[in-house]
Amino acid sequence: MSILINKDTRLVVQGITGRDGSFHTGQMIKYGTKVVAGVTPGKGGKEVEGVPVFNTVVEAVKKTEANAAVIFVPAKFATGAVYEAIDAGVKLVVCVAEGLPTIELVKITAYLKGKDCRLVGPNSPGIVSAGEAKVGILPGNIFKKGSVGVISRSGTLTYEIVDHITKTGLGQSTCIGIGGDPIIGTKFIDCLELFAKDDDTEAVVVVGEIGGRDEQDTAEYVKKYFKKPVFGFIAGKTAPADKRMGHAGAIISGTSGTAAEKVKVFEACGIKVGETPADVARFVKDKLA
Amino acid sequence: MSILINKDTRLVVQGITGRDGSFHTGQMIKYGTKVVAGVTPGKGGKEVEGVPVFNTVVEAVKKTEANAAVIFVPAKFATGAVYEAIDAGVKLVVCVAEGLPTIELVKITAYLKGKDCRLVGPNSPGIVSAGEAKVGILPGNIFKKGSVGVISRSGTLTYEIVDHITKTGLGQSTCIGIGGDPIIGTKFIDCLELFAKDDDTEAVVVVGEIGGRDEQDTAEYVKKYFKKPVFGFIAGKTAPADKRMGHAGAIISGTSGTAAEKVKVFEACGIKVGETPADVARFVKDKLA
Amino acid sequence: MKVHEYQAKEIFNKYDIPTPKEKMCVSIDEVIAASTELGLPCVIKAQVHVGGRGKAGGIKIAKTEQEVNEYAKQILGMEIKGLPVKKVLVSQVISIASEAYLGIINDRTAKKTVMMACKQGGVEIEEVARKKPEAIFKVYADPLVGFLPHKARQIGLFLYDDPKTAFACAKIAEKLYKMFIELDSSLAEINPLVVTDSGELIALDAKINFDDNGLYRHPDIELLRDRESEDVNELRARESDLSYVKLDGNIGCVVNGAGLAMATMDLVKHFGGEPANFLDIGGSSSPQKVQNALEILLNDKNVKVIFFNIFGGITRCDDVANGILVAKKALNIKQPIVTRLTGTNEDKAMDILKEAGLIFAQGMDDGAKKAIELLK
Amino acid sequence: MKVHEYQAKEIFNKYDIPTPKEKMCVSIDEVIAASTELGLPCVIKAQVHVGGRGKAGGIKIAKTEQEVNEYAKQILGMEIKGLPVKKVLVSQVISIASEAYLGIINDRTAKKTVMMACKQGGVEIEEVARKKPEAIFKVYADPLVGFLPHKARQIGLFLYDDPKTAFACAKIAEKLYKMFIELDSSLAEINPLVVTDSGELIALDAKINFDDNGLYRHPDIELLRDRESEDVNELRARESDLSYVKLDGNIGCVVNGAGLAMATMDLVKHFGGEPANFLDIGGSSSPQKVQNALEILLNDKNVKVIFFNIFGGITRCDDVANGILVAKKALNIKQPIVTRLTGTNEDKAMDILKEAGLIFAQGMDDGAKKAIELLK
Repeated sequence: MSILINKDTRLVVQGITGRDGSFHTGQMIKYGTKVVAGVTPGKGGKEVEGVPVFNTVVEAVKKTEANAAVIFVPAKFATGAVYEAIDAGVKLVVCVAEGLPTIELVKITAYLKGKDCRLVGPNSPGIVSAGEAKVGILPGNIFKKGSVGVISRSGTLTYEIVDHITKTGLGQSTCIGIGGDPIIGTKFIDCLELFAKDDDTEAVVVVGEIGGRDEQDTAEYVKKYFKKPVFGFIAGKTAPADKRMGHAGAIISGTSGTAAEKVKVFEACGIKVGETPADVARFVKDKLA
Repeated sequence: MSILINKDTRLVVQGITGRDGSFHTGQMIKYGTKVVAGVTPGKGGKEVEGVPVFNTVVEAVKKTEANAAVIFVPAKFATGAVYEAIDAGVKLVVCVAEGLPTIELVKITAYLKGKDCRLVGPNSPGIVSAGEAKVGILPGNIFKKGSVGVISRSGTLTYEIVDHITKTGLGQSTCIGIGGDPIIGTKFIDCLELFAKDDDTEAVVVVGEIGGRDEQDTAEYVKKYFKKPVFGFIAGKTAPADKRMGHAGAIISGTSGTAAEKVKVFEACGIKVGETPADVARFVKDKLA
Repeated sequence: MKVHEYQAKEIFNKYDIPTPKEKMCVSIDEVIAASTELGLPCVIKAQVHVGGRGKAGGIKIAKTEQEVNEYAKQILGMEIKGLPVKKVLVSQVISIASEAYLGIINDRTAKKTVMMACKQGGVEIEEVARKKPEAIFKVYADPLVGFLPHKARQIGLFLYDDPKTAFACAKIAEKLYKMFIELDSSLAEINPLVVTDSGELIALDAKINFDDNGLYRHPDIELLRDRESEDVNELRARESDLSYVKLDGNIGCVVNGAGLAMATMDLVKHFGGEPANFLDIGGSSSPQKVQNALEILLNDKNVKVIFFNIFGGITRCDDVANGILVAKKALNIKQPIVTRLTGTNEDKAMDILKEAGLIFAQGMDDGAKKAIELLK
Repeated sequence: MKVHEYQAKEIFNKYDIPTPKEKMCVSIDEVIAASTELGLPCVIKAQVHVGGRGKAGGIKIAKTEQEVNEYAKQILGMEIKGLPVKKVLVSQVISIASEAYLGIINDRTAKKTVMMACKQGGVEIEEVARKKPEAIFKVYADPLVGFLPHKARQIGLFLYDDPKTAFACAKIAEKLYKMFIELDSSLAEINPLVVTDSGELIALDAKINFDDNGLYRHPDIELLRDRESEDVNELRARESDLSYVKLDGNIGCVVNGAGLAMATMDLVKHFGGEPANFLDIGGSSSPQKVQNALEILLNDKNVKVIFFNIFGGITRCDDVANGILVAKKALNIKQPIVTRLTGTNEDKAMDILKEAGLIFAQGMDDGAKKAIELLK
């Protein structure tokens, strides 16, 4: 088992004819993902990596029964692409595209209310259910099928931690890059709710960073409701206040959102925090060994 | 029994200090309605007809446990008043105010989705549950407690028909003026669904008019689902095409929405239509006698 | 509220929706000047607030200067369904490769704004909706997010196979929606939307109606109202906060409430009479309002009998009675007046009217019958 | 993106939110002229993009001409937290009856826009939120309908007992929301919102930050950027599509990805070193980008060692390697370079770099340790 995506996921790639879209379509297929359709308005009828391209997501879904979408389009069109995917009726939308204005996420959140559709991202590196499927840009080769769930606000830092986990000999059930923006579709807690029900997941690693208070909320949730062991990592201990550290969401305002506070709350809620990525992998290994 | 309102309805009057608001507050109290609060921003602390006035509906609801609101405010403020009532958590909002732009009703409809709140109107003369409570401007004296439900897009035409029913010796369970605007919160079918479950209602009179196709939809609903006898009246047989007959919704566009077509569909679905208001009352009397 | 085609096109242009090169003209000289500027052949189109102007001879294509002169004279000054043509639109002739329909309304049943497209242009969309509904492609907007680009693209791809034309159409659809919402429109229509021989999309005809309830937010739109082309009595009624529609009969009806006013007309007809009008004096009527109503009513020389049908609720019967008394004197009304006044303060009303020489009715059936009887 | 107080107030004024009479000045002469125009006493406020300017002596009230001269000289040219003050705002002195706080942000947790009000003005709202959350009244907007009038009235009535003042405040709250949404703001704040002795509401200080992701829709806002008052390296980084923040250490870090870049800084610190910067070269990095990154990095004279930490995914290690080679030569880099390159095309990268005289690391721990070691 795994969460969010698996062997049966039928993926439509929005922006498939773009540079990133076509490259990663190839990578995803290589990993074993069922990429059933691509969409680029005006390019309907073409093929990319053997995948048929449609003009609209509605048409792609109708013709191929796609049930998930991944978005590789320029920022300016990404909001529209999210709505197009939602309206076409897919159950999962992974927005790899970044640069969406925050207020658009407020609207998208309201729009999703009551609909049977989950958004991951924006600014998400994607999802990998090890050995099953990958959606997005995470490098497939670092993953190994196993029992550790990984949830992260970051991209390459996730690779680093996943790589360490794999090198300990353990593997991953599903790894989700939830994205580094202030407002995102799927948060840590949403993923934990799914991992709670996934029998293949024995432990979860939460990779947080400065900014906001999602890590604090997550820690309290873990303490109250989550039965499996959770380990944490928080990036940005040396980050100065009031400066945006790359990610739009990674900014310490006033006294809230510091790494120190997040680490404190994690520890207080029973989530062991690694000082280094290697530490985290070691903690998991020790626990599950 | 009755539908929508009864002896336990706790009403807040929005715009209570206005000319219409204060007059009808008196009339509603006289009929036996529990008017527990009034709202006019800036007039908090005053009293109207012995009813305490608050600055906001939220405060009124908190202090008086009002569960229904009626709106008597100028058109320009009526949309805002509807949202204020919804946000305050009342279960029923009767908008007597008229002149709301149609697009605002599109928005209000979307806003109400998923909320436990019903809007009646705008441009509704109100609701009377005979012998229990009246909300709005319908004259109380023409009603008599009984078993006939009345639903109408009109105001005074409803009085006329109610009066005829009363004069036959029958009475009414609940009478709802749903309002004459193109888009309204509660339609004929919504009321029929409630009447279906109301044991005290033995027959229903549907008073329609030209414009739109609500009467047609209603007739088909009655044929399929509604078990109690239904009688109809359609105003506007002599109305010319493409002219708005008072009500914003009463306009025949092209060939649809004519009285002739509505009467035809009513009859085809087993709803006997009166040529005159007196006819309708007579039909009901004959059936229930 | 309706505006003329030339006004609609000015609004469309503000929203960057392309229309043909055109000039609105009010005289033959102006038409000649416009045709010279735009080149021959040109189209001359009557600007009136009724449909069917083509059938009525209000649209002509002039190929020569002589024809321009001739048709301008013909159309300027003609009457279409009783409305005099005071303005014409002179337009370049577009070479048309294909015609389609694009329109937008607030759907009463779905309670949503809906865009409608049809591959046939120049059609009566309601007619198509009734006879061949599958020919209309409908896309609903969501008020939270508006009319999304992908929905506009769906519209475009429905109408046109060529993606370039389809996406140009999508842009127009988005603009049409923006205009519709921002201006509190009740109908915005491009009919036909044409592809020219050179592959461009253009709104050959444009129509926009406005939601009367939204006009208070658009004083600039209110200014577009062509008072000259409206029925003078309907105009006066609106200014007096009354609602009046003229019909062809001879029994003038004065009623409170739109539904009851319609039912009263129907009842007159039912018993064999002919109603002269729809007239709703509304909710809280003052004596002055009653007087205004009678003045408007009596501008119609066909009115031989007046029938008051009032069911008092907010409307007080004594107010109406006072209005009748004053008006009867002030306007020197000779026509017989049948009154049916019931509800709030009906006793007071009877006291006021008992010496006034009116005919009293018991109920509206009785009133209608008495009014008809008086004509015999 | 941040703008100065004087710019924020110009924007507030466009939205009809009242602010004091003020003049932005860049010289002592301008300050003197402004103080003459506005009258004495007047307030002179430094315009810099950092908080705490009051404590740093950047805000003074001048009561005499002499003081105007003196304070203008003092403030213009001073440095606050390393940023030179090149502009001051000269403002009339307002007689204050009461102070409050009004602000608006997008709430990350609720995923909604939220208006916050507090009866104390001039406070640090995050501080209040932490210590006394019940003192903050929050009202959430719904994106479908915006910030509704009744919610604005609730805000007003929370802050003020007098309905007149409360509803005037409600109007300001509605305007603040409109501004926030229309301009893709990430924070709009009136702190303090004051009631003057004459009972008027006025935004004594105004702040507005903008969502960087929304700036593409607001070219006019982008023009407000005060390039002079920004760190030149951060500015250059942004122009090269890099993300750079200067720190106080001596180990320059070049990393792909924001999270990994932070983790790299943290790791350097963890093993006893001091990171010189945050530097994210982003996803698909070209050799040119690497060269730009190194140029920016080396403008910081504190940098004694350079640590490349690259986990290739989209980023290709050979691209990075090529960038290092070219830059090392072009910029004549003397500092030792520790490289940890793993992932996509790492073998190719090693081939490219094997002769380049770099120090290679196995994993980031090893890299950080080696970088620190080199400083000893």
